[in-house]
Amino acid sequence: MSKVRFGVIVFPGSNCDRDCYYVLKDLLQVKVDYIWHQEEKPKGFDCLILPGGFSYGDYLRCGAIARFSPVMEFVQDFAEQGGLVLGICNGFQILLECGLLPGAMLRNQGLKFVCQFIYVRVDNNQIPFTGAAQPGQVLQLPVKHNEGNYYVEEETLKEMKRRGQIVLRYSTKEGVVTREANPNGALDNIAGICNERKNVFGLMPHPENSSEPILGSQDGLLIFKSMLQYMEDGEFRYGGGEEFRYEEGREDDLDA
Amino acid sequence: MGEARSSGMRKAGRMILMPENLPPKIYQDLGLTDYEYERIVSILGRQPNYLELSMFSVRWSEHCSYKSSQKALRDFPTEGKRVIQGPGENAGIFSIGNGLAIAMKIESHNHPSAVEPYQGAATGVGGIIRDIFAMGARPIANLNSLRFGPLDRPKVRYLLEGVVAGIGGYSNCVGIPTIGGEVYFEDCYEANPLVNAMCVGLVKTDTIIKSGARGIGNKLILIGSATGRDGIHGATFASDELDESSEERRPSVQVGDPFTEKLVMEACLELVERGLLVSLQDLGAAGLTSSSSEMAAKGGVGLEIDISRVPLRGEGMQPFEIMISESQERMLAVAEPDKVEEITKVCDRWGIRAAVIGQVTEDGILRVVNESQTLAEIPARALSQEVPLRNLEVRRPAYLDNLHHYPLPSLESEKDLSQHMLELLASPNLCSRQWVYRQYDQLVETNTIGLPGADAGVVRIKGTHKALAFKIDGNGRYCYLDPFAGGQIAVAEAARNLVCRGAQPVAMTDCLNFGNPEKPEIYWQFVECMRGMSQACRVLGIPVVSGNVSFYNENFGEPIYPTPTVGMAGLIEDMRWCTTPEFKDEGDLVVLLGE
Amino acid sequence: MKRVLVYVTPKKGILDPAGQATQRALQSLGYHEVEEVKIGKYIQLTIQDNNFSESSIKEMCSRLLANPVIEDYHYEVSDV
Amino acid sequence: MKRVLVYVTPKKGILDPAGQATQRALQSLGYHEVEEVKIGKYIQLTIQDNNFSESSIKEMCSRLLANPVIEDYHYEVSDV
Ligand SMILES: Nc1ncnc2c1ncn2[C@@H]1O[C@H](COP(=O)(O)OP(=O)(O)O)[C@@H](O)[C@H]1O
Repeated sequence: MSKVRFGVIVFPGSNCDRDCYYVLKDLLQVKVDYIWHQEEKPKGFDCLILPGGFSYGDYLRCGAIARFSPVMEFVQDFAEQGGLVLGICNGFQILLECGLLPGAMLRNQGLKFVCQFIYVRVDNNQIPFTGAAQPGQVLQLPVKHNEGNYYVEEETLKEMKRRGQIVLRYSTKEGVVTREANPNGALDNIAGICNERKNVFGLMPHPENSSEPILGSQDGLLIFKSMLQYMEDGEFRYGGGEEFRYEEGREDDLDA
Repeated sequence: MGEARSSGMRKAGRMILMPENLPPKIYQDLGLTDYEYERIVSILGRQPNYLELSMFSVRWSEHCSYKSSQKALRDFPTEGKRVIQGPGENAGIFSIGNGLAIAMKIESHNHPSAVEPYQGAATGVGGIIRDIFAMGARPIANLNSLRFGPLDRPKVRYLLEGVVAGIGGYSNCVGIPTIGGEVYFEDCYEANPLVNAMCVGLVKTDTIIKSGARGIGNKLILIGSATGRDGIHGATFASDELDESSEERRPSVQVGDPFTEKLVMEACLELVERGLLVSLQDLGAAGLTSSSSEMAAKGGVGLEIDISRVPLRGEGMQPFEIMISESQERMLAVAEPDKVEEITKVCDRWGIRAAVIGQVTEDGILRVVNESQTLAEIPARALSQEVPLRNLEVRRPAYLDNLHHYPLPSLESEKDLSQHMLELLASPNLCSRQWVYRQYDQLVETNTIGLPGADAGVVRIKGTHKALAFKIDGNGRYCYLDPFAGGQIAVAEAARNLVCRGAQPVAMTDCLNFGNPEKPEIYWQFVECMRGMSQACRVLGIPVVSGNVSFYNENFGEPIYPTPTVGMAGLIEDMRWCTTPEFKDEGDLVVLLGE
Repeated sequence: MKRVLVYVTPKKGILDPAGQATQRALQSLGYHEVEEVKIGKYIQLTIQDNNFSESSIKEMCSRLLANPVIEDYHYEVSDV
Repeated sequence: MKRVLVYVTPKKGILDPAGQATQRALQSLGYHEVEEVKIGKYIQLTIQDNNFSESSIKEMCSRLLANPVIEDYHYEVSDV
């Protein structure tokens, strides 16, 4: 059994915590424990997951209250020391609110909660969370959210692109980034981003809800497997360079 | 036992039980009949005071007491080899083997949804979820059945949008997948939409908890939100004397708080799992009055509630307001005194309130006190179970004769046929429902192996090979034309939908939406529907484990179509046997079964 | 042009879960002085002068912008 | 007691999907005079006098009540 130990943080109102736990423990059979939001100094974790759900009911703004949970200082330190932090949906929103990732979430363009399977294209497979993917690989994952309309200032976006921080984008099944493939109006079809250092990753789709064939897709497993593989390899063999060159991916003119 | 009152105190307290100078016939304003009032006087052996009268009026309301439907409901077959809990508890329970069982129930929230669609539907979902975890079961799926007027009216669109968003808003936040439902549009529902919510939960057979209070001296604990003036009905404070406050202070529309529900649910499931509770009950219609009298009556004990210990949200709340408030996201539990500390700790950890508000007593009396002052004393059993049942008249409605001779327009040419086909496919009653279920989280809990869009939703049971299919069905039009056959069809259709998923139908719950039962024609529809459903259940061997009745679905005297909703569960012994509707391969044979 | 500012607030006695959660969050951030938080909507309308009427504003508020069953509203008009 | 009214509005240039949808809804209800709608939050704080300070209010706003990436805020203080 792998030595890698995952921690799934439980905020009041998290509801995909159990799902993440199940995937890691029962499907991947790795060590995993819950971390209670009030814990200030959890010990012995190699990767942290901020799960989906509705922390604090998503009242005020998604993730706004959760980011002040006592455990979040630990998460910040952990990330600063290079530890892997994955934020899924509400977890992603929390990472945005606390500044570990750039940008913010607006309400879905359609103003409705959207639950459906979509496709995302892996635009950067050089980070610890997508290392198991082929360049440009298309994953079928579900989204389910009210506020997944990613926004960031233009300047920052340019920087993020230059550094390869745009990791997943909504696309067609064939991997073409089109307006129709975008379920929520997110800027540039962005579905997942990482920080400069590539050790903090947030995505709106739910890999934990699509990790078994019987659930319609097991593409989500790739995210968890990548993290595991990265940890087991024990070295940072990804995304070192300053300038990131995206593979030539097809893209309809989104501004048209 | 330590805190049982001395008889001296009780006598002193009783002084204030003397009726205040209540205006004559105030009970009528509270919705009680002359006969019911006489019964109350004879039960108490004296005149009731205002608090007691309020408690009787809400507990003996149709909604809580089933006084018009109880007799007819006895017709349902409720027994079967899998049935662990039939109707009468917060939810019905049936066994699925492996030491596991399923709790399920439907509830209507029609009227609140007509007034405030988002919150009405949301609080309906909240209520049914509490019914499920009140049994110690973890909710694993939600379904809903909706009826609206024709979609070309803006008001109807507003209702539809609000209801769907409210259902999603609540279940998504609590984290329960919504795996199925149905929605139909028809004139008769225009002003009176139907919103029926169903929830199912998974429970280990040895941790099922029930509502009957037990153990003299055990503590009564109120868990969850503070009590406000929510849902206190206008009719309840019609008298001049008692109505010092403005209507504004008494909102009867409730706002749901799914975040608190999620915390209350997790806390309660943890308390049950750790064996810290003796009994558990949710607070729904008629609030503390209803839940405490049920808990006492079922356990054959009395309960004493000290209203000064109930955490309040509203300022200056009257005792009767506290006793009948329908504030959401609250649960009532009984526990041994030495477990209270542990219970408080668990609730604290989840960030919710747990207040000891009273205790179990020997005398079978539901006693409401304010510190040392007794405010009400009512035999719990009488309040909970001795409502005078109504004998309602039945009369076959005249409209049936006309309808049965209705000339059906005939289809003429082939061209007509394809035109009609297109019209049918485009009809709001047949087109894709994706617009609806896309707003529901269908996937949380990673068990949904049959998504909405096919005949029934399917969830697998982790740790076993089993899966369960659930379906909710009803057809008001059929029932309007022939309530007996319509009732049969509703049951049969749900069963067929389950079979199409490879599931064996094993248990049913229902929600009976009808007009005003005091009209003999409506009551006839009700009785006939029931007969049809019961017969179908018998023939198919499907027991009814729980249900709900919603009467008075009318608008300016125009009743809705009789609309029973059937929620059914089917067991799939091996999830690999679960089938899907689509044609699979070219060249496969297509076979039509049946006549 | 007229600028209309509409303030929509939860009615008295109606549960305001967002306000409650925010108040608790402020408390736990150390702002113990915060006694109560209520969260409502702040809507800015820009309206053509020639068709402006107070009665339409009231209508818009009660029909769409606020839900009178659970919310109160008030508004202010100014020229821009 | 102090009453602090906080107004949180979408930053200039930031998409306001709810505002746009409301504008369209008002138009379709026949209020063609409505040129623009912006929807923000209206937060009422009740604060104890003795611990009141403007700098804490600013902090509360920028740390929690508004998200500076997408929102602006302003506030008003009064006595109650
Ligand atoms: N209100 C709803 N909530 C969730 N799912 C719904 C709802 N209405 C319809 N559905 C789903 O849409 C699909 C088609 O609905 P319907 O036409 O009513 O099914 P059927 O013809 O099998 O009775 C079903 O899978 C059903 O579960």
